[in-house]
Parts: sequence; structure tokens; C-alpha cells
Amino acid sequence: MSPTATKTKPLKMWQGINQALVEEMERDERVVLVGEDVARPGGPYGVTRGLLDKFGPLRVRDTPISEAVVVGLGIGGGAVGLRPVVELMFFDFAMIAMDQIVNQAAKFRYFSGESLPLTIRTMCGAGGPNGAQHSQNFEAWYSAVPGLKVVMPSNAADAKGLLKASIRDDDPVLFIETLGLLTARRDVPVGGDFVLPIGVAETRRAGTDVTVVAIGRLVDRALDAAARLAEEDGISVEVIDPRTLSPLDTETIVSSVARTGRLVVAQEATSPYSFAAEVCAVAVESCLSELKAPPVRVTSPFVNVPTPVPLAEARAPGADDVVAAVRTTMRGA
Amino acid sequence: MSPTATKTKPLKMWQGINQALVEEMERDERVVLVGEDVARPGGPYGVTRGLLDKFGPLRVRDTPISEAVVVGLGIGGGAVGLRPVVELMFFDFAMIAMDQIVNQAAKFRYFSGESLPLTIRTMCGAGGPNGAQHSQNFEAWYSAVPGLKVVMPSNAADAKGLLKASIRDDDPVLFIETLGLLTARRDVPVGGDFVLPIGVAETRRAGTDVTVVAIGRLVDRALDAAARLAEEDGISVEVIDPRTLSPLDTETIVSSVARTGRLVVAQEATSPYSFAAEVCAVAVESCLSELKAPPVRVTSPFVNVPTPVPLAEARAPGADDVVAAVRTTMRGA
Amino acid sequence: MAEVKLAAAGPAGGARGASAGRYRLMRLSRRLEETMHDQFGEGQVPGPLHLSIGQEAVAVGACWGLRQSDAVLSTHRGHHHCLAKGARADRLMAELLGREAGYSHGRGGSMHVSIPSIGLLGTNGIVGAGVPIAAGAAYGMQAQGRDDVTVCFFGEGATGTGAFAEALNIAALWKLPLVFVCENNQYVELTPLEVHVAGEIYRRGESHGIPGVRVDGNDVDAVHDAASDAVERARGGGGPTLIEAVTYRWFGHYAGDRAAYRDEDEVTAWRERDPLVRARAALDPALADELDAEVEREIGEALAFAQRSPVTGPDMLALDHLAVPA
Amino acid sequence: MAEVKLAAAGPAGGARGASAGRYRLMRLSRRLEETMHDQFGEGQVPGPLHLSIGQEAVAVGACWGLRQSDAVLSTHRGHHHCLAKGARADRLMAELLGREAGYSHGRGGSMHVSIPSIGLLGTNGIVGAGVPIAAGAAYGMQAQGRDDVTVCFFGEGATGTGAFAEALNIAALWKLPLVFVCENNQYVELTPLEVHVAGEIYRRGESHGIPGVRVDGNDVDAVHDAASDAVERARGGGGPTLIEAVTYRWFGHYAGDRAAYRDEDEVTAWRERDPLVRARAALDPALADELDAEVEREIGEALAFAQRSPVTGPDMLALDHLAVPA
Ligand SMILES: Cc1ncc(C[n+]2csc(CCOP(=O)(O)OP(=O)(O)O)c2C)c(N)n1
Ligand SMILES: Cc1ncc(C[n+]2csc(CCOP(=O)(O)OP(=O)(O)O)c2C)c(N)n1
Ligand SMILES: [Mg+2]
Ligand SMILES: [Mg+2]
Repeated sequence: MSPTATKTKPLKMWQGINQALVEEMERDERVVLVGEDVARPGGPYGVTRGLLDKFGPLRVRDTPISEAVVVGLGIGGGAVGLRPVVELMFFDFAMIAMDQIVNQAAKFRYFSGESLPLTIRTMCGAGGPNGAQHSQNFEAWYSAVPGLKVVMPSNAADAKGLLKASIRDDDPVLFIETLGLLTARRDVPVGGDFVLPIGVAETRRAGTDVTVVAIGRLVDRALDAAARLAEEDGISVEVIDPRTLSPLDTETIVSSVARTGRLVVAQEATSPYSFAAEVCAVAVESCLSELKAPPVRVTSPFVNVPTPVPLAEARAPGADDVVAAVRTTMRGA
Repeated sequence: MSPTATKTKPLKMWQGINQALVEEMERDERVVLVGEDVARPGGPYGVTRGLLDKFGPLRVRDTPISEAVVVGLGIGGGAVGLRPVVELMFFDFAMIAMDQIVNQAAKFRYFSGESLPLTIRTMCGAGGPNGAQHSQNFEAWYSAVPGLKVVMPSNAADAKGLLKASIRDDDPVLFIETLGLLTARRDVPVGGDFVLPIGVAETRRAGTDVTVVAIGRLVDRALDAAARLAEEDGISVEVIDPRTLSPLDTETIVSSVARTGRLVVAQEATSPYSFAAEVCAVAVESCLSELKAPPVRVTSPFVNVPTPVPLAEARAPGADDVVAAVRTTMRGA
Repeated sequence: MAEVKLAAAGPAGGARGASAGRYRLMRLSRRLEETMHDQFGEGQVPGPLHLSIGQEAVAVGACWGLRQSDAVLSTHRGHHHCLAKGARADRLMAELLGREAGYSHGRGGSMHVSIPSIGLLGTNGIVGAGVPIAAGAAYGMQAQGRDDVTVCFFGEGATGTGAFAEALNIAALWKLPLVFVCENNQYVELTPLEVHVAGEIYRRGESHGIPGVRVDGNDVDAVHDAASDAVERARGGGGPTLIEAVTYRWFGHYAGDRAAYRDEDEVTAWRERDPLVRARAALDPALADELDAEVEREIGEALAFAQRSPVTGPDMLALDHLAVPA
Repeated sequence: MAEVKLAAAGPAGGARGASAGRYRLMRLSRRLEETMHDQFGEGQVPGPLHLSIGQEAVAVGACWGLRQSDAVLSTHRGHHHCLAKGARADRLMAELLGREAGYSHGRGGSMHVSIPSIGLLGTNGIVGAGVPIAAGAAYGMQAQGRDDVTVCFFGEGATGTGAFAEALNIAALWKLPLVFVCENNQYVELTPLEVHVAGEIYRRGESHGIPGVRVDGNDVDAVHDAASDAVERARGGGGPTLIEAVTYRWFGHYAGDRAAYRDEDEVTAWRERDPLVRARAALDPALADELDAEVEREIGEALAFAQRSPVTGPDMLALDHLAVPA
């Protein structure tokens, strides 16, 4: 946390995002925001409200339903002097712009040797009644791409500090917001210039028995689980939130697992070929001899996201699942 | 191998693919082939030569450069009674059709309860002087999608038997060919009806000291490495080729690793969030107590694929890298 | 599973004539949506609800006379398309209410209704994504030597997607039996048409050689005339047509959106052009009353059917992912 | 690194006039490609080589007079665009020959040349992918209040991509300072135009309100006239234009493709319409000879420069992935 940011205020995640956008757009007139429904409507979930009035229609602009072009606006704009923030409304729609993200934006520096300051904001997860094409968590895909950074904050403060960092970053950053967290509150530094470093994990709770690496919506659930496990079982759980998925702060993860000898990875995504797989792999590569129990992945089952919220919530892993996984690791190999 | 297929012939992989297409199109008139340059030119690498003449312009059809529509042709066609094979020339171009593949084809059964017999053929890897946008290996992305099968053969015989199986399969199958293997020869059953099962790994070499799980171009390199290690070090290496990445035959992998206690995973893709991560995760989840050494991933470095072949080959892992990795695992934790 | 009969809603319109049949179907769609809107208000719809109220004439006019073996591609706003292609009101309601008897076991809701057995190849949560699939269905018909056609619905917002343009080009190149129906309801989520569409939609295929026609989308006969010309041409191998049906979305983008971004006068003016009122006026009043009563009964029975069906539980989540589950 | 000067190739054409300058640039492109083609034959080009020979007038005509602060988006077939926008022949050759002094350290080859400092925002391996980026560059200029323009080149094959259509629509909507230049060379990889393009390319933006014009792509003056009208309009806030420049690909899709799929007579007829011959005929013969000689010297020096540069080794593979390497 930068030293000037001393005051904090309890804010919802969307407010943290909104503040980051406002502050960066005030600070640097090269920052623009384009995307579907971002301007007049202020975002389908209200995240970008007020920006159009503050910064005008050239810097805050509603686009047609043209996801490839939305990212193209960011690439071309970034190449001629802007520092664009482009919004892809739902993460699932990023697939339509996949070529622009992976084959174009991520390779810009490799081909040209020059910077592409581009932030791609999007929103993932099964937090609403949106169904199988509006709820997916494919953050692992993008994290496998050289030249692209992937940031996935789990709370309002991180969202603010990391979005500001992403906008200032000279590389393309995919900034993944989580629908299920947009209205979750957390104390957020205000007034100062609060910028967090990309690529640095945060240990959200220190512990000695089991390491839980959690992302997105599972961070708070892991913290709930940790509190319960401390109380009910006397188990000391360390909760790590990587916050950046690429480049991944493997050091923080590895040093924790080396200490605790037990690993649970928790995410909203399904299990195969996911973030959780990468973390398990990193752990066994680096800490085999310290591991006292097999790592456990706490994930959604390998099925589509249903539309009704009760079903979607039944599918998503909860604090209970983290508790059960931690207990499993405590029983050993 | 089905019992009627008794004769074999040494064929290149492209020939195996071509035979599979011819046989299935002869067997079932619902099978069609559409894609860029597949008809008159017979494929940019000649894989589909002769098909237009045999089956005519309604069943073998050149499309415009419209990858989303190419997959859409397969989905719509499959929904009204065809069993389409669609070709996406380079795997990298699948990104342009990503929504059609992941949000549409893979979810067709989930939404409708009915079959979508669709095979999407494409070609991956750094086997030619094609550079960073024509050489990528993102097979892990698609393997993370419920409702989609992913097949990746490593030789002419598997390509033939698995392509025939894919075409007969009632689910969408992404069939990933490997540019670097198209002209590699192997004995291929001919004359009979040679169909291999999807979802079943093949143990290409039995061994007792180390399990090497390899895919695509790394299978033959792993076999070379195994031969050298047997001779030079007296190390007995088991080489497993999963052939299908989703659903992954974890049983074969786990039972091998449980026996050998050592794992190397070898692939052309880069390491983070890849196939190799998934296999390492599966192994440590199931075989922690049997593991005698940390698994090792043999992959390309996390950088873009350069255009010049010598550089691309320098980047790709070779038999030497597999040898070194196996030796590392033999030195233990 | 008790089946509610869609009396006289078939292509021929039954003994009461096509106008009666089309009116009845529009009425069915209207009442189904109103009923679902009420249910939504009571918290009984566990998904988003994109109402097509005001736009019924487009779906009914374009689908009237289609065969079961013809295909239709729909959108996120597709209840009217589903019914017009022969979906059952009861199972559709069950789907919207998250019940086991729904077309997708109540797991998908309105954006994920797909009934290949009647040629309904899906509503869709991805704007524009149905269009390439429509090209595929049309190609499949052509490749099999069938004289069936595919009708592809999409909103004016979808004309911004690349998928739409790719499909236009191949449809023209391959002379596909495909009718593009742009349902221009003036709004694209929370912003007006002007934010999304440059120039004129019905001319989007002109440079490809695709005839384009703009019709009053609130006049079911006008839509039907344009569509049947296009369908006939397509069946005869004459290739695709692009129809722009100009209509209006009476409600917000989804149930719950109060649509404060638009003018009340505008809404009022369009409500006065109610396609149902216009279609009803052409009927014998006694017949119209009879049809309304029938629809009321059908809706009542369909709702009862849906409500009798169990709410879908987590045990159904794993169904229908692969032919043979892994 | 010794720099080869591009004498008289600047916008003004130097003292010798614009016609001389344009001819010289076309000649430079022709000779660079011929030289690279020879090198390819000798196994010295470690990547694919898509020759633009025969199409030089399109690039030179459209880029002539552009500012360095204007942007150009190019394609897989883009050496002529690169040179016309001011790329150095020596570093371009070095790139094609896989040398350290190449624009991308010799790692990218002809499909991956990107020189933002001169406004060349990339050749591209993905057909159509430059078009959305062009829209972005044009938007960036507009948002910054600059009167710069973006010129976007693409082949007729790229008109089949959705990316192209998305960009047309937004360019019209936002009145972007963007000139679309379709370089119609009649072939799309290994198949003719007819497999790919329905109807007429230059009219693709008509329904969006984008003026379209078809010009003789082998006439550098005609291309330049059309382009400068479009550029002027764009600079003045008048929005985009679509230019279709009809030309011909003399060689195969890539070096090594014998192009057996086309007619020798057709090739001969087009070779007789050589844009260089036509441009040269308008010059004083002595001046033309002088220009040829200059180009020959420049090419010789550039090749020597490239060949002096070390072949790129694996130690350079990790360069330029992130601003601060992870
Ligand atoms: C590819 C994609 N982008 C954005 C969205 C979000 N979205 C859902 S509906 C909609 C508006 C569609 O407008 P239109 O095509 O006119 O149909 P209407 O809602 O008016 O029926 C948008 C932008 C989406 N579902 N898919
Ligand atoms: C998205 C995509 N699809 C397919 C290809 C393969 N491909 C490379 S060049 C080319 C033909 C392009 O034709 P055109 O646009 O006319 O350009 P030209 O080669 O004639 O200059 C194709 C299909 C590609 N590179 N990208
Ligand atoms: Mg609309
Ligand atoms: Mg061409």
C-alpha cells in the first residue's frame, strides 16, 4: 500500500473499480474507456456509472456488439498513444475477441519491441441467474499466454489498487472482475494514490497446518472456512490469494506449502486443466518432500453452469467444501 | 484394434487422416468436409487431397475465410442430420471460432438433450516456419470444456483409428493434428475397419523406473529418450500416450505412476496452465505416497514461437530434454 | 407428462383460417409472457426474462407455414420464436420456472431453449451466435438435397457482430436456403439503435447480391408476405433474403429493467400499434373471443402443468454433457 | 548499425517530383522482393515469403503523402506496405533473413513486422486481424484530437472475416479517420476470388453509408488519387472510405507455391499490365534510369547490411515479452 493512502472507507467492489477508473482518468488524459453499455448506461451492473459525465463521450464510449473490435480499439488506440481500458461485459464474450487478445495484443511487444498499455476488463463467474454462456471461469486459458498479464482481485481494495496498477502497466493486462463479488464490501484506501503491485500474492491469513490457495469468490469462503476450522478443529489454516494469475507468485505459494506441508486450492472454475491444476503442479514440483498429504482441489464439478441461482450456488464450491478438503488433508496421505 | 484390420502398411500421418476421411465418407453419406482450401487445393498440406473428386462439391467444400461460420456449418449441419467434419487450418485460428466451439457446440447436448456429431479438425505446433500466430499449442484450453472431447494423436495409426472414432462419435470432438508429424510414418492397419476408442491411453513402452506421459510430437521423442536411457543408464522408462486429452484416461496414468514412483510429462506447449500441469496434479492427488521424486515438466519455454525453423526447433523440447528430466527424477527429491 | 394441445396453431391454421391461426399464436405468446412476467414479479422465475411483447408479429409472421423439418434459430429474446415454431407452452413455461419438465430440465431458462426435434435450434445467450449455426443448418439441408429452409432471427444489435457478416457472405456464395430476419426493436440492451447500427440494416446484404426488404414488424400479414416470398425463393434454390422487421420492445431489456433511458411518449406511440390489436381487428369478433378464451385455457393448463413439475434440483446438473458420460 | 538512406522517398518526392518518388518506391519494393525471392531459392529465408510483386502500386499509391504520425495496418503480404510507410529496406531484409538487425530481431519474418515508431502497426499472420486494430488506431487519433488518419490494407479474402465487418460498422458510426484499402489480387491462398467473395467488395460499406470506390490497382496515380481524396475526407472528420484496388498476384501464394491452379494466359495478361512499367513510362527515361540505379545500389547495400548481421540465435527468444521480464 502506498504511503499516501491512509484513510479507508468501506466500499463495494464495483465502487473500488469505479474509483480506480475515475482516479486514473483524472490523472492521465490518455486513459479512455470503451465497451458495450459502459457510457450512457454506466455498465450493465453500474460499475462505470458517472464516467461519461465526468470525462465526455470521446473518452467514455459505448460500442456496438463487436467484441473483436472492442479489443481492437484498445490495441490500435494503445499503439497510437492512448492507455485504453476496454470492457468485455461477460468473460464468456472474451472468446469472441480471443484472436485479438492472444494473437494480437499479447504479441505486440514481441513483434514490435514497444509497449502496449492496454487493460481489458471483464466479469466472470456464476454470481447471477445468467446460465452456461454468461458464467464461465476460463482464467486459466489466458494465464497460459506469454505476453499477457492476468489479474483477478477478490475484494474491493485489491480491485482498486490492482486496476490502477493495470492501467499504469505497460503490458496488456486482462483484469477479471467477479460478478459474485461486485457488491461485497471491504475497507478501501481513499484519498491517496493507492496502487498495488501486479504479480504479488497476498497472505490473507497466516497459518501453520494447511495452505489454502484461493482465488475470486473462493477467497472469502476460504477465510470463513479457516475461521471455522480454527474454532472447531483447532486447525491453523494459511489463506493465500495470488491476485495475479500470470505471472503467478509461485514463491509465496511454495514457501507456504513448504512450511505447512498441506495444500488445498479453491476456485469457482471446474477442475481439469485449471488454475488449481497449475498450483498443485507447482507445489509438487517444489515441495514433494514436505507434502504430508495429497493436495485437494476444491472446484465446481465438471458440468455447465445452470441458470437458476440456487442451482448455480449448489454447483459452486462453498466454505463447507473448503472445510472438508482441509480436514481431508489433515488425515494425511 | 478391431479384429478385421489385419494388414498394415507404412503410411504418413496425413495419409492415415486421409484414409479415415475417405473410409468414413464412403461408409456414411452424412459425413461431409468443409473448411478453407480443403476441396480444390486438397488442403494446404495436402491432407484432404482426392476427396473433392471422390465425394463431390456438396460434401467437400471450400469455405471463405470465416472461421466462426466454418464451425457454425458443422453445428447447424450436425443439428439437421449431417455428421460434419470441419477443418480449421491452423489451431491458432480456432480462437476466431472459440465462441462457436465452446459456447455453442460443446453445450448443444446440455441445452437440447440431443446429439451433435461434429468433428473439428485442426493442426497445431511449431513444425514449420510459420511463427507465433501459426504454431501454438493451446490444447489445454479446450480440454477444460465440459461437453467437448479432445483427441490428439501422435502417429499415423492413431490418427486414422481415432479420426474414424471421432466422426462416429455422437459428441463434438476437437481433433488436433500436429504439423510436425504429418509426414512421419507408421504402420497403419488398412483394408479393415480400424477404429480406436476415444478416452483410452496407450502405453507405448512398458517400464518400471519412470513414467513419461507425452503427447503430440513429444511421444516419439520420449520413445527415443527411453531407448537411450535403457542403453546408457539402464533406466527402464514407461511411455504413455494419452491420445485423448478430454476425457483423460487418468487410470492408466495413475496406475503407472503408482508403480514407477516417478513422473515426467512432455509436451510441445509451454508449461504454465497446460496439459503437463493437469497430469502433475492428477499424479500428486493420487500417488503422493508413491512418488519418489518431484515430477518434471518437459515443455517449451514460456515465450512465443519464432518463425525460423532452427529457432523454433531450439525452443521445442527434444529427446535430450526428456533424457535429462528422467535422470533428474532418478536422482530423487 | 400431460401434453397441452396447440389446437389450430398448425401451418394450415385449421378450419378457422390462417388469420385466426396467426392471431391465436400471437395471443398465446403474449399471454405466456405476461404470465411469466407476473411469475417473475412473484420471484418464481429463476433466470433472466427477455420479453418479446410487442414483437409477436415478427415471429409468427415469419414462421407461419414453416414445416417441422425447417429450422429456426432464435435469440435471448425468443419465446415467441419458440412458440411459433411449435414449442409447447407448458414445457416452455416449465423451463422458465426452473422445473424438471422444462425443455432443458429447467437448467437453462429462456436463453437456452433448444428443441431440434421440431427444428428449433436454439435461443441463445450469445448475441449473433445463432447466425453461423443457421448457415450450417441451411447448408445441411442443401447438402442433403432437401427443400427445407432455415429462418434465422436476430436483433438489430446483432448486426454489429462479425458472425452475422460472415454468414451473409457464405449464404450468398452458396445460395443457401436461408432467410435472415432482423427483428429491429429499436433498442440494444440499454442503448438505442443509433449507438449500434450505421446506415440501413435491410441493405446489409445488397453488395453480396442478397435481396433486402424492410417491413412493418407489427403487421403479421406484411411479415408473413415478405417471409413467404423469401421462403419460397429459398426452397427453390434461389438463395437467401434479408428481412428487416421494424418493431418495438414494449418492456425493458429484461424483466426488472425499467427502461428509464427512453421516452414515455415513444413507448405509448408504439403500444398503440399493438400487433395483436391489428390482427384481431381483421377477425370476426366472436371468433376472436373464442380464440382468446382458448388461449386463456391453454395458458392456465400450461402454467398448472409447469407448476406441478418439481423444481429442478442439483441432481440434474450432470445430465446431458456427453452421449456416454465419462 | 549503418543506416541506408531512402533518398527522395519521402512524401514530397524530393526535387524530382512525386511521380519519380512513387516509381522509385515501387521499384524498391519490387527489387527487394526479387532479391528476397532469390535468397529464398538459396535457402536463406527461414520463413514464409508472400510476394506482393505486381501489387506495388496499391501500397505506394495509398501511402504516398501520408505522415509518419498516420498509421498503416498491413497483412501477411506486406513488404510493399512496410516500405511505402517508410520502413528501412535493410532492416526489413534482415528480418526476412532471420538476422539480429531485423525489425523483430529476425524472429518474426515477413508476417510479423511491426514498427510503431513510423506508424506501421504490423503485418499480420491472421487474416482480417489488422482491421479491428486499424479501427482502434483511428479511434485513438480521433480521441486525441489529431488530424491523423489510419490506412488499413487487407486482401479480398479478408472480406470474409467477421472482423472486417465489425470494423466497417464502427468506422461509419464513429466517423473514424480510416481508409479501408482492399487489395484485390484475385486469389485467396490456393483458390480464386469466386470461392470467397459474394458480389462486390467496394460496395461492402454502402449500406453503412461508407463511400466505396473501385480503382485500377496497377495504376499508382489512380490509387493515389482515390486514396488522397479519402485521406483528406478522413482528416477533415468526414469519416471512412472503402477503396477496392483491383490488381494481381504475379507469383504463388507463398514462395514455393507454383500456382498450378491458375491459367498461364491470365498470368501473362496481368504481367503485361505491370504497374512499374506504366509508372516508368511517364518519366523522363534518363531520370528513370537514374532511379533504377539508385535503387539497385540501395538494395545491394541493404542486402549486404542484412547479411552482415548475425543470424539470430536462441538467446534472443525470450526478448520483448513483458516490459519488465517476470
Ligand atoms: C456477444 C455478446 N455480446 C454482448 C451480449 C450482451 N447482450 C445481451 S442482449 C444484448 C442486446 C441485443 O440487442 P438486439 O440484438 O437488438 O436484441 P434485443 O435485445 O433487442 O432483442 C446484449 C448486448 C451478449 N449476450 N453477447
Ligand atoms: C484467420 C485466418 N484464416 C486463414 C488463414 C490462412 N491464410 C493465410 S493467407 C490466406 C489468404 C488470404 O487471402 P487475401 O486476403 O486475398 O490476401 P492475399 O494472400 O491474396 O494477399 C489464408 C486463407 C489465416 N492466416 N488467418
Ligand atoms: Mg434490439
Ligand atoms: Mg487475395
